[in-house]
Amino acid sequence: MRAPAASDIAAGEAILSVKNVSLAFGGVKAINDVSFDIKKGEIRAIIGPNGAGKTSMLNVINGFYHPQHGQITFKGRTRQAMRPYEAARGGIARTFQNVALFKGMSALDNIMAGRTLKMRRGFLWQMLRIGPALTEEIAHRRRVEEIIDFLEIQAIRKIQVARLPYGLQKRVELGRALAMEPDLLLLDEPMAGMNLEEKEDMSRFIIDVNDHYGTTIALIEHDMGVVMDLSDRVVVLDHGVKIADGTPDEVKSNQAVIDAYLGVAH
Amino acid sequence: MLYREAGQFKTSYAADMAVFPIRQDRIALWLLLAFVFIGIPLLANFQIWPFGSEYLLRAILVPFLILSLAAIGLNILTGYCGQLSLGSGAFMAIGAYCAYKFGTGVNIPLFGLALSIPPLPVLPSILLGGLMAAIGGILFGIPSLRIKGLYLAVATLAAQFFFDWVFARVQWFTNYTSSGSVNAPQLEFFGLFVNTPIERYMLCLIFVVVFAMLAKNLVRGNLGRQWMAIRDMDIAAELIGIRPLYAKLMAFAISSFIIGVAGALWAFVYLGSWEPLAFSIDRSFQLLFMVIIGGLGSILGSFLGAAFILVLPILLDQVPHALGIPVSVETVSLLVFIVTGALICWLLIVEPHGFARLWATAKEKLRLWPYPY
Amino acid sequence: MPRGIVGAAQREDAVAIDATAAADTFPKLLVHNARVRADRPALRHKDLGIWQTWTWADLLDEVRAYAVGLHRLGLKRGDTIAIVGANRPRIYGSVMAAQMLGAVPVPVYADAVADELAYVLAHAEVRFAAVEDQEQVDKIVSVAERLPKLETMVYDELKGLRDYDHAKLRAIDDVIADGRTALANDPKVAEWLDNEIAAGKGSDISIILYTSGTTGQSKGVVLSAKGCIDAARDTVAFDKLTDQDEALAYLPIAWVGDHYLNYAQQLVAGFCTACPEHGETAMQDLREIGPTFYFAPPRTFETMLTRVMIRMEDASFIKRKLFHYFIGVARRYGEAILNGQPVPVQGRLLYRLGQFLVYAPLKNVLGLSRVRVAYTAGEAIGPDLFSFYRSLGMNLKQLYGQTEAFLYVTCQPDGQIYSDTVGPAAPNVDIRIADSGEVLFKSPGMFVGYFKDDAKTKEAMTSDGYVKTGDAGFFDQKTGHLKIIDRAKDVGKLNDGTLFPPKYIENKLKFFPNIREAVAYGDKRDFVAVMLNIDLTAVGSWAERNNVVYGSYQELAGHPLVYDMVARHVEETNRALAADKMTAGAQIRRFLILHKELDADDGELTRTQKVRRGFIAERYDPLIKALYDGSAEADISTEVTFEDGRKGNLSARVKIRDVTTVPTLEKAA
Amino acid sequence: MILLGQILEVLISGLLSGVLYSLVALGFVLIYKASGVFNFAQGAMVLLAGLALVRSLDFVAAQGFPMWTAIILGLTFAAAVMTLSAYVIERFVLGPLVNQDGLTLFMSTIGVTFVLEGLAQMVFGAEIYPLKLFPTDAWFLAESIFPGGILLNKLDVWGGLIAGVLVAGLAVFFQRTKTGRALRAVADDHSAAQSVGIPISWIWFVVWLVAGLVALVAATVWGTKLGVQFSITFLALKALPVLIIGGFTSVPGAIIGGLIIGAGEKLAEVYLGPFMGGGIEYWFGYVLALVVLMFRPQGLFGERIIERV
Repeated sequence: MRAPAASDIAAGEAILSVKNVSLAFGGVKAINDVSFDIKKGEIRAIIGPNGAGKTSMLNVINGFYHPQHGQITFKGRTRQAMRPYEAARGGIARTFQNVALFKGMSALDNIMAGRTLKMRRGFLWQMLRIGPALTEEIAHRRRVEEIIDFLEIQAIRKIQVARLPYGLQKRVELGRALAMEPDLLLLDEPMAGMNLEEKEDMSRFIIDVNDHYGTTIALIEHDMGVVMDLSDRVVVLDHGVKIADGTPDEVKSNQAVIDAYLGVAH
Repeated sequence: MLYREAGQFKTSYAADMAVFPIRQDRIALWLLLAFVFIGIPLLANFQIWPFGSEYLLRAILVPFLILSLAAIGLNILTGYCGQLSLGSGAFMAIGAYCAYKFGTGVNIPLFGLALSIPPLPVLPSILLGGLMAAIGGILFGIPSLRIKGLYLAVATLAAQFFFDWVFARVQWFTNYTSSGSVNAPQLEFFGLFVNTPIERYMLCLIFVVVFAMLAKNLVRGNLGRQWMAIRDMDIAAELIGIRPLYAKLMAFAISSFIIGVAGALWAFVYLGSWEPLAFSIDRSFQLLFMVIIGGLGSILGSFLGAAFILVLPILLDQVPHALGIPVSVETVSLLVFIVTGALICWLLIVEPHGFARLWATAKEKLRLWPYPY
Repeated sequence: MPRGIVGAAQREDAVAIDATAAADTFPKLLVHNARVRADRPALRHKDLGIWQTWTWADLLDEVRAYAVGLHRLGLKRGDTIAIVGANRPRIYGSVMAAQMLGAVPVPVYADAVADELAYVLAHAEVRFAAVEDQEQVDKIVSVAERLPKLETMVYDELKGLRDYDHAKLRAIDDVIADGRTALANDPKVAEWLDNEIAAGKGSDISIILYTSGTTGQSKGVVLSAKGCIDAARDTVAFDKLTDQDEALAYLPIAWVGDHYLNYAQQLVAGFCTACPEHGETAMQDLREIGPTFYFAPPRTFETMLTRVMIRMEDASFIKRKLFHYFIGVARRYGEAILNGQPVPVQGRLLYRLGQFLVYAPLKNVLGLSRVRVAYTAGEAIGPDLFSFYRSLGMNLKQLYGQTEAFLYVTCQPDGQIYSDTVGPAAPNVDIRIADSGEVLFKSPGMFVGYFKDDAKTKEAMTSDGYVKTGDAGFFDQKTGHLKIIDRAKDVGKLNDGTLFPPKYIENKLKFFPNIREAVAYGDKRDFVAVMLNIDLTAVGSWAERNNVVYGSYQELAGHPLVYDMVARHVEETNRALAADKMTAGAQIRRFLILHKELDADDGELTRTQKVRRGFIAERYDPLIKALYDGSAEADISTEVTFEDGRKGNLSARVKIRDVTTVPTLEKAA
Repeated sequence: MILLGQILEVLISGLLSGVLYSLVALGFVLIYKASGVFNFAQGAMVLLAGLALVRSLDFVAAQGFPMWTAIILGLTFAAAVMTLSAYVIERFVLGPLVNQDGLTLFMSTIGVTFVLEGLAQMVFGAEIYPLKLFPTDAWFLAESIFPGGILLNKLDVWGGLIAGVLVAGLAVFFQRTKTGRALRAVADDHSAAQSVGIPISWIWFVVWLVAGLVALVAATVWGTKLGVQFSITFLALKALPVLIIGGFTSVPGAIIGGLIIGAGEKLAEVYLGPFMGGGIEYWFGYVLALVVLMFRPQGLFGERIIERV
């Protein structure tokens, strides 16, 4: 069992809170008046049947979708929407349901790209690649190597990611997100399409990330076993509406959740 | 087969991130540099085959170097940043005409006040020409923030047609010469005059080597990764904190700068005197073919592509000649069309990443020899 | 770091006397190396993407701080400390730091299961353990109740351990930092440490290596410092190893081979040991480092060769032809060229061409380009395999040894390499063959005894102080080199008293590609007879070429032409056996080819593919009877397990062949 | 009144020449809609069709056949040439490139452009060949309202009529024929179309064939206007802004885009040109297109691009 008790976390400070958010595409309501928060240091799961609005929720949080109503408070700043790179700048990192790596680049360069916000030298320095520019490049390479070490992907660091198997691509993508040193890490189905062993590895990495770097994590996952093992608290969406919110145990015994899931074969 | 990499291990990141991490490659590079910087001038000086006449230097090597430079510029935009451009000819033209203006003195009447800059030396003129091209690049790159892919390609054509017109119709740029054709100023660099083909060759070589090096540094640095990120997956790029505005406009600016400098060199060093037609849409396509055939996203590819596109017509002209088959000039030009087009299709089918990838594959084979993979 | 170097310089005088070439403990050698080759690399580790390098001065500095830190945690002279982990600088550093304090390191196989680990740690009575990572910590924690003496664990890798109870857990980094602070704050600490180093004696226990227990519990082989160093000195001189050499540490640290090569010889010669980045990257790392000194068991060489052959199968037709042609050239001329024997000019030219096209590139991709000396040991190596590597121009040699000898008993000198002998006695080693055929030796590096087991120690020694190897062997008459034939307890006697070494005979047969398995009988019998399995792939392709039609293994195995071919192999084996008087009497008289392949599913092989001679004897009793009663064929019916798990009966009539033996030498003897 | 008449005259002639642009643009749209290929070779196809037509027509006429026979034979021959080129392009270029991204396909059509241009001129000659299929004389309209009337070129009117017929024909083809419906299915979803059992290569061939025939129609009009010559390929470049404004996927968009560009260009040239040194119709269409793009990145009638994560 994970070390900090869920009750401690519930009492903790919220890093992000979503208030009365609604999002619609044309006439279709993807999210309808949803509110919840994510506390500092926790692993928060967002679950729900297909089409529940989970991915849309992540897209709202990191600024890719702009909700029509509601507010998002992140690290004390409240706004209705922001640009994705502002979210990144603010400390939100993200992985995608279908791996969104830079296919033409090596695993190493993909993760290096995640450092882009931390790099300061202008293009003239980069062009000369001497002195401070080289020092900076090396310093960040080192940080990236620590992540590579952490995720145990040493053997593939210089391989173009398009040539990697799916499971490793997911790991590289996690690496790229970690390279941003985020305060909040959004994982969209980190274990989709993985076999059991890969899932176990990924679970371990997620726990280690939370543990080692103290990163707050919000994740979407279909595998209920994984969700129950990993997360401190779970919020359940169904058809864009929040139907439950609480510890894994509370959620598991919630009648609305059971009903929502009964409709979908899992 | 030729590589002996066992024992070449890296103890520092600087060594690990080197452009040529393998010793054998470094040796080959130094040999090549020695040949192009010392060997060729010597051979040319003593008129040793194939440098018996000036033809090779003047008509092949100089244009090859300049177009390679332009191809590097275009490759940054199209190959690295993924923004297809059909307007490179225009940016070459901006470079050429602005360098010409700076070289002959700029006089802008502004509400009665005349802004006037005295004629500048050649080097600053060329660089300022590049700078003007960069500004043009930024202006015509702004649509790239809203539009993508093929729509953008069409938008860059707007630059091509607009500047074609500008330099043909706005006589201010041509210093009101009656013919519309202009002559390059005397090429003088820090008191040295560049006249002979050898000197022109050396001048271009220095430009190309310096710019290639700077470009290589750029594309393997943070900005280069930003470009490639945008090229490969722009949404994800934005979500890791890359500002598309900055990255794309930088790509347009730097690409156009290099192309502009190449344009100025093309006009000053290769042509000497020129008309707007020298930078028509045909030039844009020629450059685009160079980067496609050479390899998108590869500095080396820019050279390979430029060499190929330049050498192909010569080959098509010479080979039937050598075989005793009479071919008219017109037929050769049509043959060039057909062969170039067919080659592009063939390469896109067989190796969409161009000669650079073929080269890399061959190198990989040599490194792994006798293993097949 | 500068602080440490200055400190080291000041301390130089104090230990200078001991830090000569006459250093008799490893810490003194370390000090010596840090003095004479301070800036030469001592350790490399591919970590965070590049080869992080420690010079000897860095290493000494770090080990000193580490030792002080360990001492402050309570480790003291005479304590034992378990070392569990992969080949990493901190793991080797733990060994050095412990020895610096006079404590005794006990390396344990990193892949040992918790139970084995518990046995060794409990038996060695360790108070401390230096481990690599969470995995090892978890293992030890899981058996903690069996280790009441264990006080503190230090670990290299923090990952996953953050939330653990750190009452008994320390990061090696912290230990070193603590030691460094102590050294900086109090000059007396450095002085004390110098005294500790100086206090080490050659007769001290340097290390306890637990032998992997194939039979019963593992035994702790106690080795003295002077013994280890003397043995290493002899072999360093023998192979002319210098501080310019590089080795890759990839063998388990608890194995004597690793401790010998990547610790003892490294410290004596002052060469650089490189640690791979990760288990998965070992092959790549081998390629990057390109060691000059390489040691691997035959299994590794075999895997490597198989991988080469499989990869080459995927090569284009021309490349494949080219490859096989030049490998053929190498087989013809390569070894002769390496051994400096006369070779025709066109052979030399072809070989030179092959060198350019195949051998050198192949060694390059394998990471063996720079190998100056390579050893193989542990078990018999097939002559084809052995000569394959040698024919490429790689100086691969065999050695014979064991943990009790601190590895070397014999080793092959350059220029006297034979695949069927293990070489003459190593320098300063004295070998004697007991009447029973058992090889006995006395060597500088020989062990002090088994830890806490005098009875076993006595058992392993002769009264005049020789160590019993447990292996039977003899000296080859022609070369004077030792030949190991079998485990002594497996060697039997024919009824006429002739020595019968079954594994030796079986191995000889199995070196023929057509023969997959062999089971030899002869103990307490009149003559030697064998049952064979043919190799379906090899013989199958032979059959195809020779238009031999067959429908099944059974059919092919019974084919007269196959029998003829195998008979030729057996006769050749007989000639090889006859070449030596020790084995001349054990020539094969009769053989049969089994109608089915020996199978682990039927209990005929162990899971590691070793034949279970006794079980087979029972199962095929009618055949064995027939082998010895002179009949030309015999019927047999056995129960077999099919691949899908069904069982069935397989009956066959198996033919038996007589083979001619070579009488000449027997007469001569 | 004179001014208004002038404006009307400029506007109408602009609109009509815009229709001619639309003829070329239609070919682009057809191929893009059905195969996602941005066919840069459309201009070259017009050249090829024109050359095939004019050369065969001249040849037949020279043999003494009556004009109408020559026209029919010439059109048949040109159609056959377009069929062959559609087959070759599908079989050897786009077939192997199926499933590649749009940019690669686009670049491959640039290659096709070069091959077609080279081959067409090598086989049929590289001169200027006059074509007289339609009347080209002037026509004065509404003389009663405006002094001097509104001058129109009959050819432009013909062009407008033909374009109208063509669009109607295409509409029927897409709505009523099985192949036409299949084409629309492919445009929506490649794999879906395959699963219904329509071979994608057949579809692509038909699309290229239709585009080729559209090119032939465009060639008859443009050839009559300019003579069949190499510069006819620049029509492709003229058609690009039309596409941008209309959207890559919309047939009505191609028509309306053409009208806008045609009218805008003419008006700009006549009323803005003199202040800017003239010749601005050379680039005006592009700048117009650019402005449209800044507000509607998918063109006026293009399908909205929705980005997904």
